[in-house]
This record gives sequence, C-alpha cells and structure tokens, in this order.
Amino acid sequence: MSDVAPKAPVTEDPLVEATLLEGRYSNDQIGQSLLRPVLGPPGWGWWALVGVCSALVVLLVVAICVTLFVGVGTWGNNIPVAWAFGIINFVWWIGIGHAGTLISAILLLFGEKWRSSVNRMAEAMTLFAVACAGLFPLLHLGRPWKFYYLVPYPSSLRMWPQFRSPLTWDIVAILTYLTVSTLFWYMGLLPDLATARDTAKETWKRRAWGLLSLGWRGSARHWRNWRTGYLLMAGLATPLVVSVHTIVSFDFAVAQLPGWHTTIFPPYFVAGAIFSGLAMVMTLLLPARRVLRLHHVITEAHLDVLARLLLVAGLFVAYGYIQEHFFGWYGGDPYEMHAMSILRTGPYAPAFWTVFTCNVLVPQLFWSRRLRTSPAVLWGAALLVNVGMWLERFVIVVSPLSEDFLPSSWRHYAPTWVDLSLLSGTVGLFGLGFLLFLKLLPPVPISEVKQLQDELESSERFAREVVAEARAPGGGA
Amino acid sequence: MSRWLLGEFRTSQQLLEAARGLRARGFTRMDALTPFPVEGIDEVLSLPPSRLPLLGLVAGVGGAGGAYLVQWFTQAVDWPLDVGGRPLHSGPAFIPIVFESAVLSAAGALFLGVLVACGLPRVTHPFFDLEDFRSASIDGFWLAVTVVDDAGRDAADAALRALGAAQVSLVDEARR
Amino acid sequence: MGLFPPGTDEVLRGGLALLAGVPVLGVVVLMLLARSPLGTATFEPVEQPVQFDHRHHSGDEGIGCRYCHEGAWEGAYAGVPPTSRCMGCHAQVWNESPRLAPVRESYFQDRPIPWNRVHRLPHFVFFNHAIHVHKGVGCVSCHGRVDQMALVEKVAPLTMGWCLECHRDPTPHLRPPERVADMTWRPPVDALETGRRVRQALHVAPRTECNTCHR
Amino acid sequence: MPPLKERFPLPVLRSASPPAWRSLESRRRQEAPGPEEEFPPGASRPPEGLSRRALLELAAFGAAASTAGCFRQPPEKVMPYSRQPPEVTPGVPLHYATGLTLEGHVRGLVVRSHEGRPTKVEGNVAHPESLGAAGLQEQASLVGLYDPHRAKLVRHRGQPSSREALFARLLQLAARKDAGEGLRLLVDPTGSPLWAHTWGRILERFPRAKVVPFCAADTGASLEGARIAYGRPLTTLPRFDTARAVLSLDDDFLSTLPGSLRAAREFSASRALPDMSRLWVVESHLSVTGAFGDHRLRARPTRVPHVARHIGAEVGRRLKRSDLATLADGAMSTTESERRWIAAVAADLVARKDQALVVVGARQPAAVHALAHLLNDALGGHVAKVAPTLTPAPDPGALPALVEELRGGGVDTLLITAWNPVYRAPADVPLALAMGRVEDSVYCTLHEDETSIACTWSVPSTHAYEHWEDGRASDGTATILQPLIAPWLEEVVAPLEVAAAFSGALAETSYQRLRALWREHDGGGGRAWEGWLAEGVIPGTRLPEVAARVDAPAVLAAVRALPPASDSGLEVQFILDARVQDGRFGANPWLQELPDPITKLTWDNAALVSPATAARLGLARGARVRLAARDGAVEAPVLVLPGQADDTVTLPLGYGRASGGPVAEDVGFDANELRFQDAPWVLPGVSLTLLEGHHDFALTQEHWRMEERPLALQTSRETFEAHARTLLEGLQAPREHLYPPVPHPVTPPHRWGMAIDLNRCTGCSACVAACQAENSIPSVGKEQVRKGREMHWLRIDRYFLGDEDDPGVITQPVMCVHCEYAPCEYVCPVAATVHSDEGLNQMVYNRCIGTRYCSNNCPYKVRRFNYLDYTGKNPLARMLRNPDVSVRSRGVMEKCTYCVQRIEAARIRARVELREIRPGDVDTACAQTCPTRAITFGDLDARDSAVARLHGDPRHYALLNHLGTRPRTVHLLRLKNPSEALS
Repeated sequence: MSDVAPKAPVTEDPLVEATLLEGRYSNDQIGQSLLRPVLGPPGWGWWALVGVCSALVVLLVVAICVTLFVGVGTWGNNIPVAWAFGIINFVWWIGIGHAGTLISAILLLFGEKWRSSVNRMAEAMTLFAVACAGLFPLLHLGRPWKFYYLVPYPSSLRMWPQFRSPLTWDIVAILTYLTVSTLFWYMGLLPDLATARDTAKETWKRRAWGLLSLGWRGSARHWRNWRTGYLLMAGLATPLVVSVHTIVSFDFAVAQLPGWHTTIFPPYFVAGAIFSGLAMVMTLLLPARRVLRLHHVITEAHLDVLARLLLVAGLFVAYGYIQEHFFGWYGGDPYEMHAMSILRTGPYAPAFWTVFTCNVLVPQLFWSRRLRTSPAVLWGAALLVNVGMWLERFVIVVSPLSEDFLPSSWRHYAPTWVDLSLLSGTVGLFGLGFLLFLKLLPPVPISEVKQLQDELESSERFAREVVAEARAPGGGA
Repeated sequence: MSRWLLGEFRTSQQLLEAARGLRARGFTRMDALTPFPVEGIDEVLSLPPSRLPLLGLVAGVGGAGGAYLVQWFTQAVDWPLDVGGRPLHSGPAFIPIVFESAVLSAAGALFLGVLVACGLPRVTHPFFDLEDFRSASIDGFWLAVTVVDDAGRDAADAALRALGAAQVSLVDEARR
Repeated sequence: MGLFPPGTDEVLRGGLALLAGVPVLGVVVLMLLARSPLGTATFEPVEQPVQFDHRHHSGDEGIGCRYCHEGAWEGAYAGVPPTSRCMGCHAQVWNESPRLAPVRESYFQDRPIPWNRVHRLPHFVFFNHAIHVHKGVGCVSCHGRVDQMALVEKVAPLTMGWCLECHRDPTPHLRPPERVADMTWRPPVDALETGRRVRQALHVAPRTECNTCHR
Repeated sequence: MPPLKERFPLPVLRSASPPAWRSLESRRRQEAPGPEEEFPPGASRPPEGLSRRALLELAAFGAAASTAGCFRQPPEKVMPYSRQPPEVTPGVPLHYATGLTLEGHVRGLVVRSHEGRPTKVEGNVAHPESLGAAGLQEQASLVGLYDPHRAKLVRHRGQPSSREALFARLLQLAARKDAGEGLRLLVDPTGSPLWAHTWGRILERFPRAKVVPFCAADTGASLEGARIAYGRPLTTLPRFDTARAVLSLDDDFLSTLPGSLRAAREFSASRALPDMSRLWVVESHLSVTGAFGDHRLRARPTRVPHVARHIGAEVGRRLKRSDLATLADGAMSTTESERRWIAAVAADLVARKDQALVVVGARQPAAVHALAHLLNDALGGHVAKVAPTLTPAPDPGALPALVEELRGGGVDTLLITAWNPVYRAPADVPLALAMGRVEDSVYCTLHEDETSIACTWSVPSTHAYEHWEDGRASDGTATILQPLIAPWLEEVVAPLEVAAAFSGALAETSYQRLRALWREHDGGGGRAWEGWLAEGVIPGTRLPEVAARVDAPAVLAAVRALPPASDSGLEVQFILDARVQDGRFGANPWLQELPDPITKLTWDNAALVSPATAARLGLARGARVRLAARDGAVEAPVLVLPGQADDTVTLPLGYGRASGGPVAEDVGFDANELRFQDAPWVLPGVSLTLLEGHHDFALTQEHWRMEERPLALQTSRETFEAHARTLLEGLQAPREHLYPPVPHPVTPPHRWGMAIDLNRCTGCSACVAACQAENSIPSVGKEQVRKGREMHWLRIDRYFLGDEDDPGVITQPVMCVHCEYAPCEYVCPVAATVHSDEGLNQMVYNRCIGTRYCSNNCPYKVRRFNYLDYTGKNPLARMLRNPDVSVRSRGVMEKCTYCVQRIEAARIRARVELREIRPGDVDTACAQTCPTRAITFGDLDARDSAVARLHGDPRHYALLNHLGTRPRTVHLLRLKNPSEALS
C-alpha cells in the first residue's frame, strides 16, 4: 500500500469506487507521490539494475561493431536460413511495442478509466521497444551504410526504391510507428512535465522541466486543443497499431515460402503482438508498482483487467496456431503440409512445444480471479509469455526457411555469440531506457489521475446526493 | 502590453462557479488555468470549436495522395522496370505505404497543430513570473481576467474575491 | 521574474526550427554537392608525370584521337598509348628535350609511365568505347574539347543519371561515324535530323537494362 | 571464339628480359605481400573476429566521413604498356591452345588471356581427349598457377639456396664417371615425347642409370591384363557411342582420368531414343558411373572379380563357348539375386553381340582385364588397341625395388620429378627413410611438401602454364603445350631443365629442344609448327591400331588363378578422390571446396560405409573410427553413404597431408597409411574400432531424399514411350498466367533460355568449376561451408531414390532458372534484382543492400550471399578474376547471370559489325565445358535454336511449375533403360 496518507481513508462506503484509485488524496499528494521517484535520489537497486543493463549495452555495442566491421557473416545465418535472429528480434520487439499504443490509444477511445494508471509506462515501453526493434532492420543488412537506397529521393542514379516489396512497406511502417508513438507520448507528457516543473525545488531542474514542458500553463485553450489533438492521435494510432504488425506479417505472408505464405498471418501477428506487449507491460509494471509504491494508483483492479486482456489475447493467438496448422492440412499442398509437420516434429519441435505451453497453456491460469490478482503469478506468467513469444517468432522465421521447396538446400540454423549478444544487448538497452524513464519522467500520468479522482469524486458526490435524497423523508417514491 | 488579474480557487467546482459568476458580471476576456481539464469550462469561456480535426483530415489525405503519387511516378512513369512480371502500376501493393503516410502526416500535422493552437512553446509567459502560479499544475485552479485599465482591474479584483478566490494577483506584462 | 529571461522563446523556437531544418538542409546540400563539379570531380585539370599537351598534339598538329587511342574503336578501353608510340615521333623530334626525359626513360628501361587517370568509372560499371564510337557518339560528347585542354580534365559528371539521359534519347547526340573523332564538328542543319539519320543508318538502339552496364 | 593465335616463344629460363605480360596488373603484383601475411585466395579461414584490417577500415571510414572525400573516388594510375605486343588490344582477350597433362596424358585446352594474364580455361574442340569439354582439374588449374603458396625457393637441406648453386651441383653430378650406377630418376609415367627423349638421352649417357616409374593411380593391371590376353601390353580405346550394352566391372569410366571427357561424350550420345544403350555396373562403392547405370550390382571388392568370372561363364554358356562356360566350375557361390543379375547382363550382352562392350577399372586384377578382352572378342565387338603411350610403363614393383636399392646405399643421386612420392608411397615402402641415404636427392615441386622435407634439394617448379612441353592423348595424338605466361616467381625451374642437366642439353632452352624434336614431323621446314600451336593438336600423330588375337586359354587360366573372395570381416577399398585425385590437387582451394559428385563432401575425405553396415556397427555420420590391418592403421570419420557395398569401407586417397601448403594440410586423413604394396586397392580383414569424438563434415547437401516431390525426374524408357505426351503435362508451363506479360517498349531482340538434360548429366561437376572460373566465384573455406555459405552459383543436387541400401541416384544441376515471374524480384526493396527485356533475372550488385529477402523467396534457393568479405585481398587472387565481371563485395547477393558478360560482349561485337547475335555466338561457361552437352543455352526465338527445340521436347518440365514462376531454364526428364529380365 502507498505510504502517502490518503486525505480520506479507504472506506467501507459502497458508494466510493475504490477499485481504480485506492483512497482519496489531495491533488498535491497525488503529484508528490507520483513524482517522488523523479525528484528524489535513486536507490541502490536502481543503480544495480542500471549497472547490469549498461553492461549488456556495452555487449550490444561490441556486437554491433563486430557486425558492422566484419560483416553480417558473424551471425549464424546461412543459405537457406538467410533471416534469423535479426528478424526474430525485430518482430519480437516491434510486437512488444504494440501494447503501449494499444493501452493508450484504444482504451482512450473506448473511454476506459483504468488506462490512466498504466498508459505512461506502456507508452515508454513502446518507445524503447520500437527503438530496439528499429536497430535490427538496419543491422541485418549486408551493407547497412547503403540504407539510404530505401529512401525515395531524386538521386543522381535516377533509381528509386521498389515499392512492391514488403520491406519497403515495413520501413515506412516502423518509422511512422516510431514517430507517431513518440509524438503521442510526448503530447501526453506535456501537462506532467509542467507539474514536474512546478513541483521541483532546484532552479536547474525547474528550468529543465520548463523547457521540456514548452511553457504549458494548463489554460482552458491548451486543454481544449490538447484533448482534441490527443484523441485524434489516438484515433490514428489505433489503426496504425493494427497496420504496423499487419505489414510486419506481410514480410512473411507476401513471400511464397510454405509456412509463411498464409492469410492468417496478419490477424495472428497483431494478436501476438498485443499478447507479447501486454506480457512485457506486466513484466515491467509489477516490479515498478512494488518498488515505486504505486499500489494506490495501480490497484488489483488493474491487475485483474490486464490479466483478462492477456487471456483474451492468448486465446486469439491460440486460434492463430490452430488455424495455421488447419490451413496447412486442409489446403492439401504437400509443401505446406511439410512446413507444418516439421513445426510439430522437426528439429525445432522443442521450441514449438515450448511456444505452445507458454502462449496457450499458461494464460489459461487466468480463468481464476485469485490468480489474476496475484502479482507473483502474473509476473511469472508474463515472463513465460515473453519467452514464448520470442520462440514463436524463432519458429516462424527459421523453421520454414530451413526446409522449403528443394530438399537439396535444406539446412538448419545455429546462432553465434554475436546473435546472442545482440538479443541480450537490446534487452539491456530496453531495460536501461526504462530505468532512465522511471528516474526522469513521471511514470503515471499525474493530471489524468487527478482528473480521474475528480471525476470519481463528483460521481460519488452525485451518488451521495441521490442516496441522500432517496433517504430524505418525502423524497423518492 | 496586457495585464491580467489572476485569482486562485481550491477546487474545480469553485473555479466553474467563479467563471460563471464573472461572466454574469460581464467579464468576457477570461482564461482558466488548471492542473487537469475541467469539464464544462469551455462552454463557460465560450471557446470556439477546435479546427484540429479538419487539419488532421487534410494532412492525412495529403499524405496519402502524395505517397500514392510518389509510388506511381517512380514505379510506372519515371523508370518502368519489369519487377517479377508484376504490373508497373501495382495499385494494391502501394496501399500499405499510402496508409502509413496518411497516418504519419496526419499525426505530425496534429502535433504541430496542437502546439500552434496552444501558442507553444512559450516558456516566458508573464504568468510564470507569479511564484504562486506554480500551483496551477498541481492543485490550484486559476482564473485569469484580462484587464485594460485600473478601473477594470479593481472591478475584477472585487469580483474574484467576491467569488471566493483564495488569492488574487496582478500580472503586468509591461512591468517585467 | 519567471524561470527564463525574456527572449528565451525566440531562442527556443529558433532552436527547434534549426533542429528540424538542419537535417533537411543537410540532405539537400549533400544532393547538390553530389551533382556539383566538386562532387563529380569535373573541371579539375589533372597533373601528369609528363607534360603532355593535347592542345599541341591534337589541336595544332592535328593528330587524330585514333592515332593514340585506337583501342576505342576495337574494344572496351580507349587506352593510353604505349611509350613506343610516343617515341615514334620523339625519337626524332624533341629527342633531347628535358621535358621528355620521363618518356625516354620509360622506353629505354621498359617501364610504363604512371599516368594519372582522369575518367574513372566505378569497378562495377562496364563501359565499352567501341560500341559508342561505332554508333556515332563523338569523343567530344563525353570528353569535351580535349584539343583545347593543356591538362585533360573531366567535363562530364559520368553519373548514372547522365549516362541514362543519352541512353534514353540518343538522337540529339549522334553524328556520322566518320566525324566521331572530330573535335569541331557541328551538325550541318539540325542536330535532331542528323541524329535521326545516323540512328537509322547505324541501327542505334541503346539499352537501359541493368546488365547493359552492370555485370 | 576469335581465331587461335600463335604465341611467340617465351624465354623460360629468365634472362635479363622483362616478363612479357607486363600490364595493368603487373605493378600490383610487385607490391604483393608474401602469403605469410595474407591468407590465400579464398582458402579457408576468413576473418571471424575484429581484425586489424577491420580496425583500419574503421579508421579510414572515420577519416573519409570527415571530409567531402566520401563523394570522391581516390586517384588512380593508368599504366600503359611501354612497348605493346602487337597482338594485344587492352580489354580484348586472346585465346591460346595448350593442354594439361593428367595421369600422363594430355587434355587439349584453349586458354583465354587478358593482357597476357590467363583467366579462363576451356576445352579444345579439336583435341580428341577434350572435344571442347574440360573437366574439374582443368577448370581449376589456374588457381594452381596463381597459388601464393607455391614453392618459391631452391632449398638445400631445408636452407634457402640458389638456382646457380643447384645447377652447379647438378652439372657436377652429371659429370660422373660411374655410367650412372648411382643415378636414379623417379618419375610419373607420361606420354610426352620430349620427356621420353630426354630420358633416352640420359640413359644413353649413363647406361646404368634407371628411370623408375611411380604412379599411385595406375598400378599396371590393365597393361598386364593385355599382356595376358594378347601376349604384349596394349592400350584399349573403347568406343561408347556405338555400344548398346555396356558392362562396367568397377570401371568409373565417366569420371576416371584421363579418358572421361571423351567417354562421357560418347556414352551420353548412346543414351538417346529410340535405340538407347543399357549400362550394367558391378562395383563396391557408388561411383559416378554406377550412379548413372541402369542396373548396378553391389559387391564387396574381393567379390567383384568373381562376379566377372560368373558373367564370363554365363556369356560363354549362352554363346555356346565351352571354354568360357567352364569358368563356372569351382567358381565362388552366388546368391539368388546375384544369379538373376548375372544371367540378365549376360543375356543382354549376348543379345547385343558386337554392340556389347565390357570395360574394367584400374583397380581390378590383371586377370579381369584379360577376361574382358576375351569377352569383347567373343561377343564380336571391335575394341581398338594401340601401343601403350606411357613411358616408363607403370610398374607397381618399381618403387619397392628402388627403395631396396636406396637402402643398399648404392645410389648417390636421385632425381624426382614424380609428384610427392613420399606421401603417396605405400605404408610398407619406407621411401622417406631410404632417401636419407642418398647424397643428392633433387625434387622438383610446385609446393614444398612431404617429399621436399625428405630430399636434399627442393626445387620450385614452374607451373604447366609456365613452360614448354609436349604430350600425347591416350590415342597418341600429340599436342605442344605452350606456356601462357612467364613464370611470376623468380627462382622457379622447369623440371625438364633439371633433367636436361643430366641429358647434357642445358645449352638449349626447352623451346629449342622441342622444336628440334618435332622438326622431323614438321617436314623440316618449321612451317607447320605455328599451325600446331594454333590448333592445339599435331595432325597425323594418332597411334595406329594394332591387330592382336586373344589367347583364350591363358586368360582362362589367369581367371581361375584369381585369389578367392573373402567372405567375412570388413574390406577396405581405396579410390582416387574425384577432386584432388591422389592428392596432387590438394593445394587447390577450388577443388577442395567443390562438392564431391556423389557424397557432396567438401574439404574432406571420409570412410564411406553402407547404411546397413553402419547400423550393424553402430556408426553414424561423423563417428570417428580406427581401421587397422597388418601393421597399418588409419583414423577416419565415417560418412554413411547409400549404395555402398555392405561390409566395405571405401577410403578416398589424397588427403591427410602433413605438408604442402595451408590449403592442403590438415584436411581429411591419409588413407595411404593402410595401403600396402601388394594390396594397392583392396585390403580384406580390416578391424574397425569406434573412437571417441565427432567429426563435423562440410557437406553442401545434407538431405538425401526428394520427399516424393517432382524435382529431379526420371522414368523408364518404356513408360516414357508409352505416355510421352501426357507424362509431364502438369509440370510444363501453362499458357495462361495471373499476370499478363509486362509490355516492353521495344520487342526484345532475344529471349534467352536454357535446357538441362538430366538424361545426359552424370553429375561430374565440371560445370560447377567452370562457372566458378568464369564468374570469379570465391572459395569460402571449410568453416563457411559448414555454416552453409558456399558460393557456387551452380550446384548439382544429388538425390537417392528408393531403397536406402541399393538406391537409385539422380543428379540435377540447379542454378538461377531466370523465372519470368520471379519471386525474388518483387520482394527486393531497392530494385537490385529486376528483369531484363530479354528475360534475364538481373542481379545488380552495386544496388544490393543485402536484405537477403530475395534468397528467402527464391523457391530454388540458388542465390548466394557474401556473408563476409570472400574476395580475398591477395593480389594473386585478383590475377585469377575474370575482368569482365564485377567483384562482389561483402554484403551483396549474387547468383547465376546466364554469363551475361558473354551475352553483352557478343552483342557489342555483333552491333559493331551491324548484325544480330548469331546462334553460337554466346554460350554459358557451364554449357561450354559440359562433357556430355547436358546444358544447352541460347535464344528461344532464334531459328534452328537447339534450346527452343528442347523447350518443346516432351521430356521438358519446369522445376516447381506449380508456383507459376515460369522458369527460363527447363530440365529434361532422365530416362532409364532397365532390363525386362530384372523388372
């Protein structure tokens, strides 16, 4: 529970909606409690984690240098498995990146109130995940320094990019997604940056926040335009989420490789992305909630609803798995059938069955309400889903490539230390980014929580009035 | 050089009531400054409807059209290359980029539009000279009344205090 | 007094505009640079180990291009003539000039003269002189008025876009094959009409397939 | 091909005159660092870590990025000739006829030369051993020429010496007074008249000297067989084009040097309908010929002669030749299936009578060769016989006798021109030890190898393309082998010069000696000489046929005297490796990396065992075993190979080199350690022990089965004849397609296409090497092949069909098929691979950014990616490159281009001459070198176009036709001709 004393204690009053905000606080208290990690000194735990993540980032830098200066041949890729860890990591990270926008934008559109406690962290996570994802398309190129060939500019070669390629779509989609989520995130941050500016004591901090908040005053005109703009961007971001992972799935579905060339991929990828993103949100949110003592704003109700979402997304993903194999079998194409059968029984079958366990069986725990609200179980499940979703991409990318049309070319794949370093290095980069975010920016949107409380209070007030009127003699019936 | 009289209220309800009161007393050039958006204040202040949706639409359509044009021109007109026997003008294949470009340009335009419409960045607004105004982003609900002359100032001061302002301060842009 | 001194806004807005503008401007500048003489290394006379003056040989003496660069009519490379070609005349003429010492040294010691390359294509471009001169593309069209250059310089950018311009529409650049090496030839009437006639006579059909130049 | 030109004589012993090939590249060569600093052209280990060079690149990148220099290319020099040879036009290649001596016989070649730099080898159409084709070793021979690891120094007892010191000593040794008592020459048998003449001169001067032959491949059984049958040694020249029933007794005639190119050409011609030949093969391991056979009988090595005996008896019974038929008496017992097989082959041979042919491999004992002579004679077929061409005649007993002499101490001078006898000597012939007793042992070698260490004088030899020689084809046709380049190493000596020191001919150059020797044939005037050089053959030098009668009783006696077959235990059989042969090509990285036609193994040899034997002994791929017999033993990794005879371990020779350069060393195991002088090919009674550890083979094809997919197709002749129209209907491209053809503004002048006839493809892999040479494809080394990154644009898929123990085998060359609706193209984000109007799937390296998506989407998996920098920075690697193709840098995709550089060169030539490209102007490297003409390339729109005809052949089909890719390369169904008696 939070150590901030609520101005009104948690009551037994059934009319007080306790679930989304435990206790009622003064607006100042809310700001103080949510800005505490930003304004106070970091603890040893934070430093320790930063140390671990930095070490991983150093490893990442080393691996990137080796990749750039020796060549992508330091990876385990071969012919036929010309795509492997690079693309797997890319799809995994970009999938994780989807939860932020989902929670932020879609829930905003639906007017879900529970969104406001978790959206900031989810969005931050999105940014770092997309940034990590963005590294890979560049690094996996044979000649990364020629990336500008992808840009449609009038060159002295008179050459243009080739717009029928899903990779061209992909580049545009990622850049769009990165840009839009950054703008969306920054826009959401503006009022909180102003709060931080006004709460901080040291002048240099106030100036720094002052610059970042761009002079936000919270005027009625500001709020009006901000809310319109924010809502519209949410409206744009929602189909964007769907489109980005659809396009990522096109990288595979548009190819004619058995095991890739299937129409189930777009919805299946989107569901998988949301699934993995939710899992990663939970992976980060639960420890943050505990360490930063955010129980008053991230309540059991939040955990419950996140777990339900995870279950739903998991069911979608399970449907995707079943359909994929059903299509393979029902289509009757021997190449397709082979691609599906080696998933289940081939060299990568252990990975496939781990995927099945983590992504299909584990979420079934959350039919139980008790488990849905247990942070430990949730966290464990979320970790397993993260692993499962990574392996799912591994299986999707590597297995069809290693055994395709001509058996003469079949060959299997093994990663190298550079591959493993890049994966763990981006985990470190992601962690470092998130840790810095926790230290530098308010992890929960302050103004939104205040507004939420204001709304809750007014509805409670209204309810009290109604009750009072009903109870008053002569009132009611 | 503008001058404003700023009054601070403790709750959003008080702010709303005060704004209505001021309006009833004939003050029209007002602004509310609050830590979170207060429902109903827009009507009281009679803010015009935002034109951001239109901006978003225009930018989105423009982005989409531009993207299609670029793709059509580069693939089918400027250098028609035989790519896998596919038609030069491969409409369906151009859709993903058209969509992404629409979202990108609409979102970008909206972001800039919000900043422009809010008059941001503006870190040196005179209100910030007022130390107590810091509460506007924490727990204070402020009303700013634009005053022209000293008479107006006194009238607004009286009205704000009468409507329950916890404190009233004058901000004069000229006196900086 | 607020957090920031007056004028901060202007600086901030200017800064933000610059932040957005510099990359765009940078790209534009790079693109312009790539097309400028600085980027394409044109109009820069190249120093040579021997002070060979084309103005004298080609201009005053009227020695045809083909006398030394006969390879252009036979194969891919126009080639630089062997030292023995120089000595064909300079065994008798100017045979004691100190300026020609490197030439004599080359000839008698049988060591090549290390000329500095003026026209250089990337290694992945396969340009063939023979097909161009046999299809009525004049030396001067690409190399400029070499007969007026003390030191040879590149006059054409030799970018892919520049090549394509002519490959897509060669007609205005064609001349009768016997005039290919003529530095001063002008189309008698209309360049287009001449070009059309040459094109028909020589079956000029330039290709723009990738493999035409990249193999 | 432009007319062959005469080449001016090159001074081989270099005087003060400069190298004749000074050109653009010559300066670079002088800056060449030694091989100690740079790894060889694409040999094995490319950089794995962050190398010094990478750091320098990093520094250079920083420096370049900080200036406007990133736009500009660094300055470059032009080096014209100071005196240009009259025939050279820079950029226009010349072609010279020469040849390469393989197993003593010459294969005629035409070598393309750019500014005096040999860049590509082709077969010589006029030469009877080549017929325009060239094999693996010829195609890869230029790698040996530019090998940076060649021996460079004359060494005396290991210390650097000089050529002057060597010749001083040689002349001293030649001034001997003992009539050659202590002089011995250890030589490879050769057909070269000049060598024979030189040895003759030496023996004249030193009558008591001896010229000792040593040949690890030909142990003399064939000549001995002829001696038994005809009373004197003769060489047979079987013709396969007229034969309709061929029985091969362990004779891999389709790939055995030197006659394989001609045999393959002739044999493939006999496979055409309607009168298709039938091939019967008896063998112990799966050979190229066995894989191509219609019926194949697996027999353990010691049983093969006895199977032959049974066949002889059966043929005799059917021909009513009682003497032959009596061979059945006392013969080895056979199984029921063997009896059926033997009866069927005998019936077929007898039915075909004079169109029947029995051939025997060099591994078989002399009696089997003799039996074949008898059978061919009895069947009535005519097999040409000529006098043996090799001097001195191969004699397996010669080397042991020499070693005895050496140990006796009577020899003071040993001149070795045979390739690496120390390595090749049988395990029980201690040559190296014996050489220690010789005062002056002189060894001429291309590489410092095992023999160099054992001898006192190691002499760096010129490469075959660096000196004048002559040689004969197996039918006697002579060729002058002219040098193509002056030696690029200072100290090298032509082996003939060393011999000349003893023949007293040092005053003349090899060229002069050669002219003198051939003056008689020339009619004295010397006019014909230039014609010989230009044509690559000397007319009228074919050996006359010899008439001889078979001595049947002698043959039968010899056959009866064959030692009995061993019935139990493991037998070891030695074979020559298809690529490095007896090891002499071991330093050639192209051949090391070329997948073995049958095993698809690179950079290795392996103990081959059958699946049944492997199961019985608990062996799996990569298991390490120790094979021991008598006092020899060898440790080898196991490769389980379908088609191998049970209880037979086949060990390829030529590997496990302890010395000989970084490419040859530490690759595979040395099977010679188990080879004994009395058992050069077959060793029964071998014990096998399983060892610890696992060996990781570098295989280019790991999956053997076709998974019931219609990929490499074959059917029986009857089935095809019955259903020719309908058989392949579903696999031939339909007329309609979802996408209409892309309209091209101008009607394309050509429509290039290719057809690959599986009925002709033996899987010999010459095309792979030719493609590698023409397109400057790098070798990537064992580690990279293990990772699956070999770069060959053309691969030969090999599938096993049916029963794992006794499988059918089919080989299928696959390279880019240039799909009209290419899946690779539409996925490339930068348009680096697009279609040309003539139907080529163009790959533009300089546009490629390396997403590798095209490879993923290529259903044929024919694209190759430069995962690392494989180009090799050694200047010698550049010498080898074809200047008409781009060098592919790290990070770009590459693949078969249909040899577009040849198409464009032909187009330019044609257009300069104001004409169209004519049929025959363009051929791809693979098609040009193919011994069986299995690959046909050309314009599908041209009149009388062979390729268009094949595209309309009922046997043609499109690989993976159901994908709608419309490949421009089609494959043609392979036909089998099984005997009805065995169906």
